[in-house]
Amino acid sequence: MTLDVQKIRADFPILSRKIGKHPLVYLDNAATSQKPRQVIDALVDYYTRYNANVHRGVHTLSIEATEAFEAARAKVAKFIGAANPESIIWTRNISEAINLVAYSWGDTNVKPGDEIVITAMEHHSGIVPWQQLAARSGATLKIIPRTEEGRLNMDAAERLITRKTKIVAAVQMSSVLGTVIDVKAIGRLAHDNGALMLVDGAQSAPHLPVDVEELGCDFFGLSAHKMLGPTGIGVLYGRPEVLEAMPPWMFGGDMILAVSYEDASWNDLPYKFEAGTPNIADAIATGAAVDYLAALGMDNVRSHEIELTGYALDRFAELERVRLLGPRDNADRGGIISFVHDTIHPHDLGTALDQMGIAIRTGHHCAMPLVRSYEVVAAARASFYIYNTPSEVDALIDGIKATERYFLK
Amino acid sequence: MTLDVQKIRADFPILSRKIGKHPLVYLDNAATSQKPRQVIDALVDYYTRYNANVHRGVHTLSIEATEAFEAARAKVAKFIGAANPESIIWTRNISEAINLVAYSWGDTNVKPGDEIVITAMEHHSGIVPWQQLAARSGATLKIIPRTEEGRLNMDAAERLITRKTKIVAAVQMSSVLGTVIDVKAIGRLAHDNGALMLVDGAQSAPHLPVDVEELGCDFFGLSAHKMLGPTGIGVLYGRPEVLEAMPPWMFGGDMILAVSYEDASWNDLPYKFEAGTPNIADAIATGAAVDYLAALGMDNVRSHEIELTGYALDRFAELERVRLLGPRDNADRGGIISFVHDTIHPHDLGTALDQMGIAIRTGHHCAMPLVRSYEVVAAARASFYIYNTPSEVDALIDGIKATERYFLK
Amino acid sequence: MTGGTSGLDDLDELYESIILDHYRNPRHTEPLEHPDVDVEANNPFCGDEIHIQLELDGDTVTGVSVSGRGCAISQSSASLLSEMLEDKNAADALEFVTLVRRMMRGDTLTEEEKDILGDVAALEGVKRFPVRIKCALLSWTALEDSLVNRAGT
Amino acid sequence: MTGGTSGLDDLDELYESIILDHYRNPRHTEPLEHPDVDVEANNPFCGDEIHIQLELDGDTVTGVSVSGRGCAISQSSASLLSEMLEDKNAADALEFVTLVRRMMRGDTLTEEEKDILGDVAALEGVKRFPVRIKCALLSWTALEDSLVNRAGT
Ligand SMILES: Cc1ncc(COP(=O)(O)O)c(C=O)c1O
Ligand SMILES: Cc1ncc(COP(=O)(O)O)c(C=O)c1O
Repeated sequence: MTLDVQKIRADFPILSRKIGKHPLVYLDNAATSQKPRQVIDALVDYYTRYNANVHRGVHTLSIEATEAFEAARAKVAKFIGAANPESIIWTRNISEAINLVAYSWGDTNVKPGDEIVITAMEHHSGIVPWQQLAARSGATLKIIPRTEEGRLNMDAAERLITRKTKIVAAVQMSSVLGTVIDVKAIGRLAHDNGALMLVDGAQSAPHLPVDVEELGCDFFGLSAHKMLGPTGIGVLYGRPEVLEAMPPWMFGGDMILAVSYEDASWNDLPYKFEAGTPNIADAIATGAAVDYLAALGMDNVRSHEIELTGYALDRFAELERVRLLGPRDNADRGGIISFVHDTIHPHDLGTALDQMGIAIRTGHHCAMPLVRSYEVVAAARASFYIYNTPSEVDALIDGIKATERYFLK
Repeated sequence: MTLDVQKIRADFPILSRKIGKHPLVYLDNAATSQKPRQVIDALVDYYTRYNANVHRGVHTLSIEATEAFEAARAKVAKFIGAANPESIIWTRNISEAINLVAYSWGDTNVKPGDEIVITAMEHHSGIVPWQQLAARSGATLKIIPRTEEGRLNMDAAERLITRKTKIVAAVQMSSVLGTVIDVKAIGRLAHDNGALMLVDGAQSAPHLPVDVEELGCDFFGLSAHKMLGPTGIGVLYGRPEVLEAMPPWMFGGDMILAVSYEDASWNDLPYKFEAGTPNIADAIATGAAVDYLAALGMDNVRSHEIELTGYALDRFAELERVRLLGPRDNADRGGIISFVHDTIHPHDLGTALDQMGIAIRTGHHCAMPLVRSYEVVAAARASFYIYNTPSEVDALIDGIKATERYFLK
Repeated sequence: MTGGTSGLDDLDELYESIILDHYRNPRHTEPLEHPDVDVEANNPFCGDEIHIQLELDGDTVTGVSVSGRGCAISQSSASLLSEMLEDKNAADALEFVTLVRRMMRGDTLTEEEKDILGDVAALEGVKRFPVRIKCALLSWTALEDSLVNRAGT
Repeated sequence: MTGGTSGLDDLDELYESIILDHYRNPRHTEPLEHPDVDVEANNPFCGDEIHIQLELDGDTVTGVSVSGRGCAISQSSASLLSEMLEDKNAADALEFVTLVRRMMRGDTLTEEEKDILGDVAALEGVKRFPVRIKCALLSWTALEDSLVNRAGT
């Protein structure tokens, strides 16, 4: 094992929880990850030692809070390979990050007849903001289809991204299929056609090394809660030149330089996009989450998940009545496995597994069009993270078998 | 004393902090409040016991998280007198709450020639969203002026609110002057003219009993971080009929019912306005904050602050070179005192007081037009909360005197 | 890790044998030729789908068909509903729905009420699984809406 | 609670006597009749305002006026700047600004560099008060911008 998983598990208090009489087997990481002690401690430390509003305060607490808040921004910048902390905007989650781009950049730049290109693997948060931008602006939304085996159809991407395209948006890892998309290649197609590229890193930033400069994308979004961080905070990275040219979206304290009743002037990046008191505590805790992941090394995180997913795919092969929705081979694939049983409905399976302490997600995983393309309306999904073990995979497979025995007896 | 302040202080770990060799005297509560153990514990409890993504999860953690999240919404509804939890929308802060109204309601309802009326006591977050809405829509922004002594000019309000008015927005308590505004009377003027009424409760909800039904307002906003809650979460209350008729603003997971590439349908209230994974932990902790305040009794909180402010106003009268910006008498007034010294600049005063462990705010307090109306560009501000004591007021006054001796020696 | 079916003992509370029986052998699935009531309901979040058809003679149910796809709870609940409807009149059916709702909410029912519920009482265990209540009520809510709408027109 | 001035001992690091002297008796406040450089700077957050005027003979500063309002740090810093400028040429002035910036950043300076700074070294204590650095640098940044712009045109 690349990671010392037992040592890691000791950092996560929730992992010693029992569900009924069973130890918790948490396999719902694509929905949200658990949090290590270090992240929880960062919150407690902030609230018990130096909680204060940031920016422009002359007192010690405010100075300390401001320094920690901005240090966290710099940590995130470094973590995703952004040269300037000013290119990191705190949002509530990646959904807000995408909305910010669709409104601020989109409403300024997208005109009737333009095209917006997304992939068939987007989350609702990566579909609806663009769909609604298209409706507002008179642009058309185009979808890059998936292949039979659940990868992105790159030939179709080449055909669909044209001079009419204004922006291309793609997940770096599908939250349903686990597929890793070559967003660098997609971004090149976008740029060759004079379009911008937004990468949805909700599932990639927690699980793979990310370098936005290397990817060459114009925007990159993530949600802290999926990568050991707290709920309520996410990030939009934007290339500084692009962000500079965008108008602010939300208005209020902190994002202005000067205000009269007639007019207002905007603060510098990144503050121009951060209206009101920011989520100070959770930003600082996100810094702690990023510290934790950086200390493990994202290459090691990725290797661990490749190993574990490989093991899981092997064991899933034992289940004859179970169909996987994503790629069956372990290349370019993350630790997310969606599946359907030929008889047992995902909900019944989910409830049964929960009785054994095993937490998976069931439903459309906020990606209805993708799930429907497999001719089902709901699926079960197991997703792994740094603290998951092969014996938890065994528990899942055994649990599915036990459920079969129960329902099909 | 109406409150058992020593008992309360024991609940706030940060209050035992030293700044240098001095005990912390925290008088920057209008910027953000400190947090009791109970609120911090709610966060820790969530992250160590039942952290999971909410809604539609079949596993135990998700069910527990969803129940606690929705219970917190119901607590906030009760706290501000809203009959239905569905009328409570979680936002990042009150700034976002006001932006939500200005975009979703404003862009749909405000037309060229219409008027938007606000008061001279609004925070930047209560000015710029309306100013920009006016610019987008071709409407005009009107300002209800203050009186000489720092109260709202109600005669002017009657003149300014007319059939042309589409919405009136007013702080219930000024964050600079401490003035409490009769927003119920203003709301009546608005409704008599067919306009809606938004109340900015950022400074009132933490400090006075609030009942939105009694106030009769259509919208009410607050920020949890100013009322013992965590950073990163706020609330928009809206009258259900009004919210029903408003289009969603942010798009993504959780706020939709069904999605195809062509179209999407919206979830019910309040989810229609909550895109993406919500700030689950901080919502739950906000529930704990509201529990704490409700247990004290908001009438008692108000009485405590009236007593303390009265004492502070008396002691400020000793300082001959200090001018107060707000009302000098203690009627209809909260525990916020802004002041300027005839010689010592607020920044120098703030730094000097910080050396003595006393935290106040200095600057324009995100209300430039109001501060400028007193012919200064910056002021010092001391603001009180449930844990502040008369001896802390003494420390402030003595600190100002010591600073005078230092600078004017 | 545990393994075996041992972990699934508590499941019996949710999946009573009556429920599993209705799930495996749903009743009244034959579509009607001339339905007086024809209603579809679905829960987009889970993907549960229910199709209810009724033939009425005046106010009395003379024919019923229920079909759909989805989880064991939604489908068995719909099948139980189809049995309940036999020869009921609309008013009694509506009263029955109210009783089902009250059971799900956890109200204490009288012995008499339990008698009225009959096999449907097998759904009571669902109330301990709050996220599954929606599945159980899907068909009942659809029936209620369609009967109320019909009365309204 | 403490009381007295005792708590304020550390303030001496920020408000060196030179600084307080310049604050109370700012130098070169007389406006110039025919300035070659005329620049205003302000920090809207604090309300600090600075007005700098220069008379130049070629590249050499022959007259200077500095006025404004704001906190002790911003105003004394501007007054110290006005003294520095006497008879300097533009290039030397720009180098001096760089030195001030480096001092504020906390770089270790050579003895020689400290000598060059002279009285301006009194501002060094500001670096321990991070939020006040902006106040201290306001006039220096404005001077730099105006000299660089002038060279540019
Ligand atoms: C009256 C008033 N409105 C709005 C705000 C903005 O609050 P937030 O920064 O939490 O959005 C404040 C905070 O200072 C305030 O005092
Ligand atoms: C690929 C992808 N994009 C976007 C999102 C939305 O994330 P959030 O709900 O944190 O905004 C998710 C979360 O499930 C996701 O997996």
